[in-house]
Amino acid sequence: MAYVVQAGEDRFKIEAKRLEAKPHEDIYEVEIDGRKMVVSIARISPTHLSILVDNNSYDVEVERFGNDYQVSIRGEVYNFQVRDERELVHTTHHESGESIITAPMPGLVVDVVVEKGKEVKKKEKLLILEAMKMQNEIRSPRDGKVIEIKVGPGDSVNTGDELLVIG
Amino acid sequence: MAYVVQAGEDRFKIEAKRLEAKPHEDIYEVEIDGRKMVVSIARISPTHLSILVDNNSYDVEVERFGNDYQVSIRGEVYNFQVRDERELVHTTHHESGESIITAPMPGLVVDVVVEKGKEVKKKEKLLILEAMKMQNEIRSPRDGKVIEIKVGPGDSVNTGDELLVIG
Amino acid sequence: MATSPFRKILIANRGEIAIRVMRACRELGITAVTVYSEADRASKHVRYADEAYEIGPPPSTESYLRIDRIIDVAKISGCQAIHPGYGFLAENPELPKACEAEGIIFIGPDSKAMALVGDKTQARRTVEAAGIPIIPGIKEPIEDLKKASEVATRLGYPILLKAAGGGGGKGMRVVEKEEELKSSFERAQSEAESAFGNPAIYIEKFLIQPRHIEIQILADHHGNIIHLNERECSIQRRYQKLIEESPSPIVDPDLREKMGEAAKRAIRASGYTNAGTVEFLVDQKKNFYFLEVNARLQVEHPVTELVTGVDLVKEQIRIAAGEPLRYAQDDIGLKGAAIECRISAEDPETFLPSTGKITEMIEPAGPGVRVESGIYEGYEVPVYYDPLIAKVITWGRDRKEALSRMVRALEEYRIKGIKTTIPFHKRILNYPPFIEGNYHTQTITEVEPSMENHHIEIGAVAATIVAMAETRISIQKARPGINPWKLSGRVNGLRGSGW
Amino acid sequence: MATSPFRKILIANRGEIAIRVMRACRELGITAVTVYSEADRASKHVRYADEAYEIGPPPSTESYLRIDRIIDVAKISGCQAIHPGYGFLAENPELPKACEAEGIIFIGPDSKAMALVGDKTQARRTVEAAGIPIIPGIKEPIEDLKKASEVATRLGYPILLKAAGGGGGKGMRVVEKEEELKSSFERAQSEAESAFGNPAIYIEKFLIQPRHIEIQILADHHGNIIHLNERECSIQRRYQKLIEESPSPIVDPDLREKMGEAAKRAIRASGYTNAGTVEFLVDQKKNFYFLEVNARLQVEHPVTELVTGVDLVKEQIRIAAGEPLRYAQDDIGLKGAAIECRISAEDPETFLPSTGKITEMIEPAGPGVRVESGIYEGYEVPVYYDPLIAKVITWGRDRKEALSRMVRALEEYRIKGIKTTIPFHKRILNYPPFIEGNYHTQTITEVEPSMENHHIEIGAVAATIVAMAETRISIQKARPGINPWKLSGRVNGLRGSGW
Repeated sequence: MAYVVQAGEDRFKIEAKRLEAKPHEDIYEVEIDGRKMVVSIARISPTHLSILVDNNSYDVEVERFGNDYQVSIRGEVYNFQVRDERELVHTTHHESGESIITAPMPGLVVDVVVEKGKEVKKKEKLLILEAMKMQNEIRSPRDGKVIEIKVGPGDSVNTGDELLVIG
Repeated sequence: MAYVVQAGEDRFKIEAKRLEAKPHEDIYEVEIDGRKMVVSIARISPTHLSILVDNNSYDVEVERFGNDYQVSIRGEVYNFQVRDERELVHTTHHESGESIITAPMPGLVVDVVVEKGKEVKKKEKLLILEAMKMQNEIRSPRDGKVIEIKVGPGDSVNTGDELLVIG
Repeated sequence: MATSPFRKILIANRGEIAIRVMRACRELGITAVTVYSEADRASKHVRYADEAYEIGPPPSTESYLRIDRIIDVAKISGCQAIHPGYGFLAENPELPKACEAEGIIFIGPDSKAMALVGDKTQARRTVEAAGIPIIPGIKEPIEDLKKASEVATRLGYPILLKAAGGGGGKGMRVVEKEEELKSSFERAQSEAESAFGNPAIYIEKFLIQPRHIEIQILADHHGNIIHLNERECSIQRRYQKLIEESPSPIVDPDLREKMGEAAKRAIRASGYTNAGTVEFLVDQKKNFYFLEVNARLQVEHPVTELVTGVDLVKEQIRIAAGEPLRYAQDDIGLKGAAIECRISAEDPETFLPSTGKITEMIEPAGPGVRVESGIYEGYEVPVYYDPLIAKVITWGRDRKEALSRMVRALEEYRIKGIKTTIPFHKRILNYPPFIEGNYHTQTITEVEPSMENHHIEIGAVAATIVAMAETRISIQKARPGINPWKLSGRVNGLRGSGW
Repeated sequence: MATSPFRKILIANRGEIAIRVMRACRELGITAVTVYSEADRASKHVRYADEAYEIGPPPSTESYLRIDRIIDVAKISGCQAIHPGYGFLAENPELPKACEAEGIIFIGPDSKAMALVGDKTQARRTVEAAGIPIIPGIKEPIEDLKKASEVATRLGYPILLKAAGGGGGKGMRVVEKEEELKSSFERAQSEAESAFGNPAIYIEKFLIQPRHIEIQILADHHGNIIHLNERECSIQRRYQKLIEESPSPIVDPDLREKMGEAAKRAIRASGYTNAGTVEFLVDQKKNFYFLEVNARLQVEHPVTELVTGVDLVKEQIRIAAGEPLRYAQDDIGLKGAAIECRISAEDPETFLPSTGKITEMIEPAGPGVRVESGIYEGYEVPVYYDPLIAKVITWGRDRKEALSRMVRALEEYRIKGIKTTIPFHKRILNYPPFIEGNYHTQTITEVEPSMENHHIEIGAVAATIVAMAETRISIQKARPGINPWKLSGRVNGLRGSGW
């Protein structure tokens, strides 16, 4: 089974097969965009890997945030989407025209700056959420129109609660 | 159910009852040798407790080594045996006259200093075990006689392997 | 092991600074008492304390800002003194006033000096009278937009809006032109109100690309005042300091001497005692202007500790106990260089707060690295308080060594489960003007998102390996009703292409 | 960020010292290559390195002591230099010899100087000729009991047996009287054989309650030699150092100057370059006697780094690259005081090794604390190597502050899953003669097991609470076939009396 792994414009097709399990490491054959390499993985924890490739050593942390995998190597951080190649075929056909803006953290809605029906530009301010003593501006991820506003000033929201819908 | 908790000559009879479970703490009523106190427990991990008693704060680590519970508080270390009060009644009747000396760590037997049948004193040297580049002397825990020798020079042993029996 | 003038101290704070103060107490043999909100029962400061008292619900207005409850705890627990840390009540003169009324020693200035320096208008007037240059601006707090507009027009844009009631960058806004004034003024008022309970704002001329440089002071009750060199804190975002260092790359011994003397004069004129910081802006011609006095221990105090060897918290405690300063000005050296990065629970791209549980954590260590943190593996970062969760401070024989150690330390620091600003700090540390010491308070806006992707392929492989393992586990978990033999077959099938 | 004379270095070691050296490499911008045995694939030094090469099975004779394989790795990976750390091959002149043959730079003395100082008999002769006092004793290694007995009788008991082939306390024994000589001599020979492959022993007069004080040296290839003050290492068990500090409580500036000059003479007479340590014994009248030269970085080098601000590993690398010393003797200050505790995976009462998996770990931090460790949460401490797993080093403005910080740091350090010597160190730190600085190489035998039990009741309660929870869990786990409703009833029943 191959995976499509994407971070921004970088996209890799990756297939990994375990060749051998030793006491302190697993040996994989990894094919990345058609190139094969042998990779040694020592699991420091399920999401913390020590990787050796051609004797190059990488101490790699992986975190899952929803469908994204955030990977840290020596202070460099990547956000990857990892999808089963077959799954990918499905989802690309289902793209909806609406974006649901959700709360990135728990907080208090201080102000909703836009009204329903307003045309907004990408990065335009939508509402202000207070959390950790700071007022944080929630901006539009794209150009579009405000289709629905689900919260009002004074509302407390949790991470993931829906705030507005941009169409 | 009461427990008998013992460290050397200190022995406590302890009974604990959970009164309340809050989001960040559990409140217990603890009776120790007849005195009652209210104890707040926050579990940092299953074996790492933050304890508040009368507003005194203790950050306590508990480790289980076999039947012993090793407890560390601010660099003080206690080794407790914790036994169900009922269980205690049984075991005290079953004390055997033999002590089995087991390997405290994995290593290589370098020398057995005693022979079978020899009378030994408490703290007398029994054998030499090499581990972590050091030669370690295994000594008798009591006065007695060497009843059986289960290993010889050159043997590799693991933690808990039986070395000798003193009767 | 050590003797101290106090037997027992209350630390009225939380997080890394509470632990910092408690560490000093332990080293001095003082019993450390602390307070906590309902959200903080399992917080590190409660675990570190000798005694801990719950003082109310999670919002700080109902707990850490409740002077009445804090005074009660001090009395019940028999504390002789209160250390406020920074933030919360640290610059609220009502706390020292309440202490004075109850015969408890406040570890900081007295209420009168704190009120004076906390009132920025009055503070400016006082230091201006002592002959110290101040930034052109008005000397009155403003609550009214019309007045604000007049003053701004007179000074000429750009101007700066600041909360009159407190510091720390909250409520601060630059206004580039007249059209922006209304919304900025209102936002600043609202933030000032929410942070300090006081919507008053004051306005000053905004200097172009200035540097923020401050002088650390210690002043005892016997009239002795010394300074402990400068710290440069020009790396700021929205007027929140992010990186601080000592010495400043642009301060030479002559300027240090002049600024140090000015700071001491400001402190003397204000009748201020204990540790304090005099903040200046320095323009491109190295003219310096008095900004304000921070009447407390600063977040960035460790950089001064590393280059002077003085433990500022212990000196605060000794001063509060009435001891004369143990150091004369000549005893204060300046050895090597130190730098601090403030690590916040924020997304490093958007700076939105990131709360949640810390699932794994490895802190940096080794030569020249100091970590001050209030977190641990398993800790839930709460939504109620400041997002600052840790500070990394490095020392080097020279600035270059301190910086290279900081990069190394940031690479070592791993905090999982929440997002932090570590990647952002690494970008600044690699930004050539910063490396050259050639930066100012606006520098941060120039730093581009990182384009580093040396390791992207390895990262993609790691993500794949972990995703494969998770797929397997979730298939196992999701099908409890399945015949185990069949499940085993499925898992083995997957195993063929993964873990 | 930094430039360096080398592009790539091989670190031929493991554990905390390998990481220490790699940290210096990172800060200097040097690629760090390391080697590992089959037991060490998941060890921290492999994860920290830029490149890592497996060199054989777990026993060090088949991996870390294999000069041929290490040289191969250096060549394959294109390393310009090899840093040996301490232990393993660090004092084996065959390694620098092999480097010399292959055109690889050895970060340490050349093979000739290392062989000279490594041969203790020859070393003594050399330094004695340079006018430095040595301990009465013979100048020949002994392999025969009869000869040993004659020499011991001539010197008079007590005498000391030492391995001629290496240092670090292995193979060392004091012999109090003739009757003990045979068994001690044989044991010493066997340990010497197993540790260094050389059973030769030498004998010297054993001084009563001496202090072990050593001088840190840096010597470049241009004839410059400086000393970096002394370290006192008198807290030893079986001749293994446990605690080291700088300055020594009994060394005054005059004695420091004299010992420093003697050490430099010894180094010059031996043709020695790079970092090295000259060990002395100091008797109760402050006479000092040359003991030996340690031809490597010492375990305890951080205490010198903290009081001088010099990064010894970086200086080693610069010296090896042929750079002249960057410091003159006058540039080396002595600021404050530093102390180190060596944390071993050993039972703190019996000193038997403790291996296993580290299940939880919290390292100390905050002001004045430095940690050097090679462990992590989840790490399996292997049985094959030295039990030293971590070092805690604290700095203070004076010795009292350094000691109080050490106690605080030891209280903060939590390592679970294995036993460590932390409680033992805490006992020494609380032992009055040690606190007063009035101690010697036998002091440790006087320290009583701790009688502290301030918190025994709380400890007993904690053990009970954890035991109760475990009982509940094990009942749940042990009965998979039981009707879940009944099981639930049982669990709730237990819950009534527990978690």
